[in-house]
Amino acid sequence: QDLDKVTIAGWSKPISEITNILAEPDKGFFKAHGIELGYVPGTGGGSAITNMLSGAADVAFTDPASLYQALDQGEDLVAIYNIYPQNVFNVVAPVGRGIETAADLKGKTIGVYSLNSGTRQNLLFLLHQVGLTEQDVTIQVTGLLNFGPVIQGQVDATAATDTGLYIGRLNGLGEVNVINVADSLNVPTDVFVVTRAYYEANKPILRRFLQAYRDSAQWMIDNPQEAAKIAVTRSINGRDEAVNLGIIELRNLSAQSETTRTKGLGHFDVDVLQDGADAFLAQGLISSALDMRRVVVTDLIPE
Amino acid sequence: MTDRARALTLQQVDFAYPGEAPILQDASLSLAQGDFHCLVGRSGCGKTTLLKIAAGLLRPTAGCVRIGDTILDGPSRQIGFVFQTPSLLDWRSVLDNVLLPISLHRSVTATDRARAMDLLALVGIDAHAQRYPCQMSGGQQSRVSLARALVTEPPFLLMDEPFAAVDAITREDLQNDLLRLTRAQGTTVLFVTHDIAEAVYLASHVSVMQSGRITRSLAIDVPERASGDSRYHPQAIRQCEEIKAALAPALGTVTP
Amino acid sequence: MTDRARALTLQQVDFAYPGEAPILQDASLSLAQGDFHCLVGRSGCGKTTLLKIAAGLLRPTAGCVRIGDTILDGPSRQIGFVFQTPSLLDWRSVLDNVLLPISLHRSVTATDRARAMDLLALVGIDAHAQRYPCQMSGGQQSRVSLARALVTEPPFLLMDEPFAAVDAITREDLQNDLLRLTRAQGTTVLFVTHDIAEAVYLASHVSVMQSGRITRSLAIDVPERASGDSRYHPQAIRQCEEIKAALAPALGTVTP
Amino acid sequence: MTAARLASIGLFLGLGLIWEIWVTISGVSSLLVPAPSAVLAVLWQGLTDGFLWPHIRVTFAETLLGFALGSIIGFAFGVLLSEVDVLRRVLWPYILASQVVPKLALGPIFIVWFGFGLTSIVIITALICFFPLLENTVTGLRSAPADQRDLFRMLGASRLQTLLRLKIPAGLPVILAGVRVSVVLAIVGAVVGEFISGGQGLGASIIAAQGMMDTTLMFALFIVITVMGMLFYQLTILAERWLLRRRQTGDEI
Amino acid sequence: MTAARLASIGLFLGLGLIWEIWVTISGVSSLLVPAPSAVLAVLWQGLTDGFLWPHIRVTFAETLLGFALGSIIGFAFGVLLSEVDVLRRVLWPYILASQVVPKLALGPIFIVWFGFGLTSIVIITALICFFPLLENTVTGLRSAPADQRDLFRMLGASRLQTLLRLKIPAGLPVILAGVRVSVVLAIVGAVVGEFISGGQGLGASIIAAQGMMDTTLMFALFIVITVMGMLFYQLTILAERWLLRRRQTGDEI
Ligand SMILES: Nc1ncnc2c1ncn2[C@@H]1O[C@H](COP(=O)(O)OP(=O)(O)OP(=O)(O)O)[C@@H](O)[C@H]1O
Ligand SMILES: Nc1ncnc2c1ncn2[C@@H]1O[C@H](COP(=O)(O)OP(=O)(O)OP(=O)(O)O)[C@@H](O)[C@H]1O
Ligand SMILES: Cc1ncc(C[n+]2csc(CCO)c2C)c(N)n1
Ligand SMILES: [Mg+2]
Ligand SMILES: [Mg+2]
Repeated sequence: QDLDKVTIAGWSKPISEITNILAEPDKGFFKAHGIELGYVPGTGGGSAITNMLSGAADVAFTDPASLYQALDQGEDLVAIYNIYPQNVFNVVAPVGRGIETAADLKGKTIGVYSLNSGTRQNLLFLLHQVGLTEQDVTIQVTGLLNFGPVIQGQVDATAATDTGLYIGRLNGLGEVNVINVADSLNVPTDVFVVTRAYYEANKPILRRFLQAYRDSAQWMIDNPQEAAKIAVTRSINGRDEAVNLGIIELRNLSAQSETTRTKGLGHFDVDVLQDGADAFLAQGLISSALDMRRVVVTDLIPE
Repeated sequence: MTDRARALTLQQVDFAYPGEAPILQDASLSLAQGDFHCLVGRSGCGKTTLLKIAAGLLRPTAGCVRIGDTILDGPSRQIGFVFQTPSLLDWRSVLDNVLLPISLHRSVTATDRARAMDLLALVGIDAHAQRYPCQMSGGQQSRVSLARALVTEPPFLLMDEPFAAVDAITREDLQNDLLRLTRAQGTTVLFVTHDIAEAVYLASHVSVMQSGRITRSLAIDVPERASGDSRYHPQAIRQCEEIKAALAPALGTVTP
Repeated sequence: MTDRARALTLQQVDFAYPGEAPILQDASLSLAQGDFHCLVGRSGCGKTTLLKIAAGLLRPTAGCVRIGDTILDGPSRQIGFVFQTPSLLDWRSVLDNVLLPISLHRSVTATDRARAMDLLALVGIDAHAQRYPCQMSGGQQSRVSLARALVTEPPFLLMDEPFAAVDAITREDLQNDLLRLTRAQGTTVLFVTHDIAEAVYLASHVSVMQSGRITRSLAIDVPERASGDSRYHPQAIRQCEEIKAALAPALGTVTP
Repeated sequence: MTAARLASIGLFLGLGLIWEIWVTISGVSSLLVPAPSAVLAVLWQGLTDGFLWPHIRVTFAETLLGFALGSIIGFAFGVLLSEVDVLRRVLWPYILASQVVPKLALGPIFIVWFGFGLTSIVIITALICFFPLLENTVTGLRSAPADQRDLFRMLGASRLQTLLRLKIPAGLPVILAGVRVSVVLAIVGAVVGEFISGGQGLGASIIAAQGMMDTTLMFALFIVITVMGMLFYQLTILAERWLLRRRQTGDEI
Repeated sequence: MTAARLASIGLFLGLGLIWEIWVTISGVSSLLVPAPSAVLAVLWQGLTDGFLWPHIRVTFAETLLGFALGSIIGFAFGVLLSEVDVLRRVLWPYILASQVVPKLALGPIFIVWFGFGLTSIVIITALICFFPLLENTVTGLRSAPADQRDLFRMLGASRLQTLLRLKIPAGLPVILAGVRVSVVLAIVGAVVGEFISGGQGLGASIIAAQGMMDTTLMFALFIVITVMGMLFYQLTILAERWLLRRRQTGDEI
């Protein structure tokens, strides 16, 4: 039987948190649905979309912020699957710096990975929810080792992710306050995005693809131990099985929400995505209003 | 090649570097085929410049150079040149340096190699053929460059003080060898030297240069040329004196 | 400085480049203060090597060099050296090249400058003092390097064919100037030349080198030295012949 | 000269035109490749409304300071390592390490050591640009001919004098080739430094534009950086011409 | 020689020891600076359990291919631009642009043109490493002395022959200095290329390790990259020694 090739443009290198994808040679979830899976690494959600647009991949594994930007630039894209409906971003400040809520961030210096990173975009969501803008804080690029400057006091707080915080804690990050973006505006972390043209032309394949992806996600939820073991060989950063397990469990949590528990893995809350777009518009990060109801298509998500 | 084609003529050549005082003025020379023409003149008078113009390396600001009937407008392979400095390639052995003029135009044969070795033997450094220039003494280097100019047997030879760095005995040998070779091949030679006796011994004509002009030209008529003794022939000594006298009233800047 | 201190002695000097045949063997020379010692020998016999050893530029493999009573173990500022090639710095004007030996040790004064200009006048290129070496003829360059060696008035002078590239007349002038200066300053000179007449005219002693050995040493005793005519003195001509004869039976590799 | 300049401008316009036409007919996404007309429009706007100038200023200053520091280090180490052979043998692994270890990954450590902002970026720039000058200095200092070295020994020149009066002047053309490479790498260094820790400057703006998926602005910034590179390069060429004005060049042939 | 090597190793051990002690007593977070002992342990493990080898192989191949391509381009363009003056005047802005435009930001365009994987990375590597060789080739080809150029003119040498038999050999020391810089930049290029589009290799692993805040592994990778750099550099030194075996060097003095 001939396999249909579907290539995912990832936002990252093949890291342990996407073990469900990387485990394909071992588990064959996609092959079982007649799909030959490809993966091209990226350097962020934006690169996932450009890699897809360039033809190097078919499906982008990307974040809503990048989706908004691409839509704003006039690309005709659709979101077909909600990979991580839970927002995993947060802001971390050592206890005693007087930062406990988002509003406390006013006037503070906050570290982000880089100017095009998820930490920055999601920090902006957070600030927007409490009526602050980029001008009310000082955003400082710190690189991926962002806890160093927090510990050293070079920044007051740092934007991070759940996995980043987890690893930080393993490495002796002291007592910290954590402000979760999810608590104020739970914009999904990542979604599958395709061009509308590809969507129209390849519905059957995409349907099988999403079926397979959901199987893999479900497997990782059900068998985190096994996934952690596979990550040791299949991922580029998974040398430590115990750490893999911690990360995989965090991703499993973020893959599930109220909505997915009722409707099934991959389903959207369109309203939250719309709120996120509106927040971006309000902050001038995009120039035109977006109608996410037109962008989110749910007909391919398996029941 | 006809005799006519092997004549070398400089017609009223002027030369100046841009923005500088003229170095050559109205310099004319005429060499028939087989002539051995010596050029003498005080240091800095323009001999090297004249030779480079005759070779096509420099372009005269006025006048022209002819090879036979054609005007020279660039370096010609018919002309062999021995530079005032040896100009050897450091990264090639002595033998390869001598073979360079051949190897630039065709692949080197065993005959060429043998010929180059013969020339090296002639100039007395065949034992050093596999050495590199930086391992040679000053005089040895200049002899290599001499062999290099001879290896293609060019119909014209321009030589800029080729024997200045060699000892008296080697020099006499080389003079005799050069005369023998150029006569056998009918080579037309323009030869710069500071040694007046050498000029008289070698040349059929000697021209005297002074401050960029050719002020005197003598035909040399010393009898029984081929014998080494002709150097001490009274006529030779007389002509030496004559040339020396012609050189003396230079617009010298040397204060004694 | 005492007379004794200005003596230069080479004692049974051997030299060979690593892994090569010896270049100098058992070469001894002894120059008293004020001696003008000429070294003649066929091209490649080891004259430059000997001079470099005497200067401390090369270290003998056996034997030693003494300045006065002290063994020389490196180049000494007491020694002025005229290299066989002019070795001028392209990026400095002629005048600055001449002043180099001074400017390396103290700041140049107006007096130094005047002295350098005098020397340039002496060698006949004061008009070109502001030019750069690449704008000079071969003979002019070698005269600049001569002026450079003289500018510090060193008690010792080692000169490697300094006049090889200049014409007969300039050469005679320079010979006379050099004699005058070195006598006035009591300079001890070791002078390499291929011109036997030059050696006899200039020297108090002439040594003949053959294949790395000093095979003959003559005291020169031509009367009425200071006059230019002494060149043609019968005694001078006789001594020339003698030296030539001493050179001739060299283990020559030159095939006539 | 004018012909070459004309050709250069013609080529630029020609390439731009071809590109514009290709973008128009192929309908390639502006996220991937923007239209030159759009790029120029953004560039013009950025220059006239003053948005670009502060960034240009910042990057310019970083490049200049980083190059100054880097060229001092490169030249000084080049001299040191070629004069003191033991130092070369001992230090070269560290020098190589400083080159091959990715600055992007070292960024956080720089920040810990030197803090945010100018200092870090200048040091990164220096670190990126010093190496070509070092290597060319080492090679250049070897280029004085043997007879001139003998001359300096005879004249009793000290090591320092031989260096200053002979080896450096003789090696100048080679050293200046290293400077040409270094000055270009200095711009690369400043931009990379801004990737790591800058909040301002052309490099930071590029990353920000990337985050906004504003490829058009990104290309406009590329043009600005290239023009800045041309400016710096041209300055070194002028300096070189002045320094080597007395040398013979191979240009006649 | 052995003394220098000993000193080098001694310095390495000494620095390591000081660092180890500092880490221990200052109690600095391993998030920032790992202990050398831990780094060596990870390195040893990575080498023995085979985890590092595939990455080393990938980066090695990319470096080698990228350097091969880059040095061909650098040398060829160096020759071309110094022989054809008009080309230099017309092309230099583009060459400068190729250097100063950050490769990191150009990622997507490379992917559009060259697809994913080896090709893209090799081309990025070539693009990063060709420039020093180009500049040094241009300078090196000028270094043949005027009298030798006159000689070749007299001998009726064609332009190509003058190039091959005179200018290139005469400029070889300078050209090889460019090669030394280029080979080091080739490693930088391969690592940067992997940052952009690699799923494997030492550069990709560094990014991954950084994402895991695994500074210990990151430093172990730095050591691997440095050793690889030393290997490549040492090979060029050996090649250089062989190519220049007949030249006088300034080493006697
Ligand atoms: N670096 C070297 N390595 C090996 N042999 C050398 C080296 N330099 C010179 N020689 C050899 O040593 C011998 C003596 O050389 P030297 O330069 O002393 O001769 P010279 O008497 O000055 O000759 P000339 O009159 O031609 O200048 C020559 O045969 C030469 O080939
Ligand atoms: N590149 C140059 N620029 C300006 N003047 C020059 C240049 N080259 C040579 N000259 C001058 O031209 C004149 C003639 O030089 P040329 O080399 O022809 O002399 P020459 O007769 O060969 O002298 P020598 O016997 O010393 O070799 C000299 O006065 C010299 O200073
Ligand atoms: C789990 C997870 N973690 C991080 C990112 C990265 N990311 C999130 S938003 C953003 C901004 C893109 O412009 C980037 C780079 C992701 N996609 N998914
Ligand atoms: Mg001349
Ligand atoms: Mg000699």
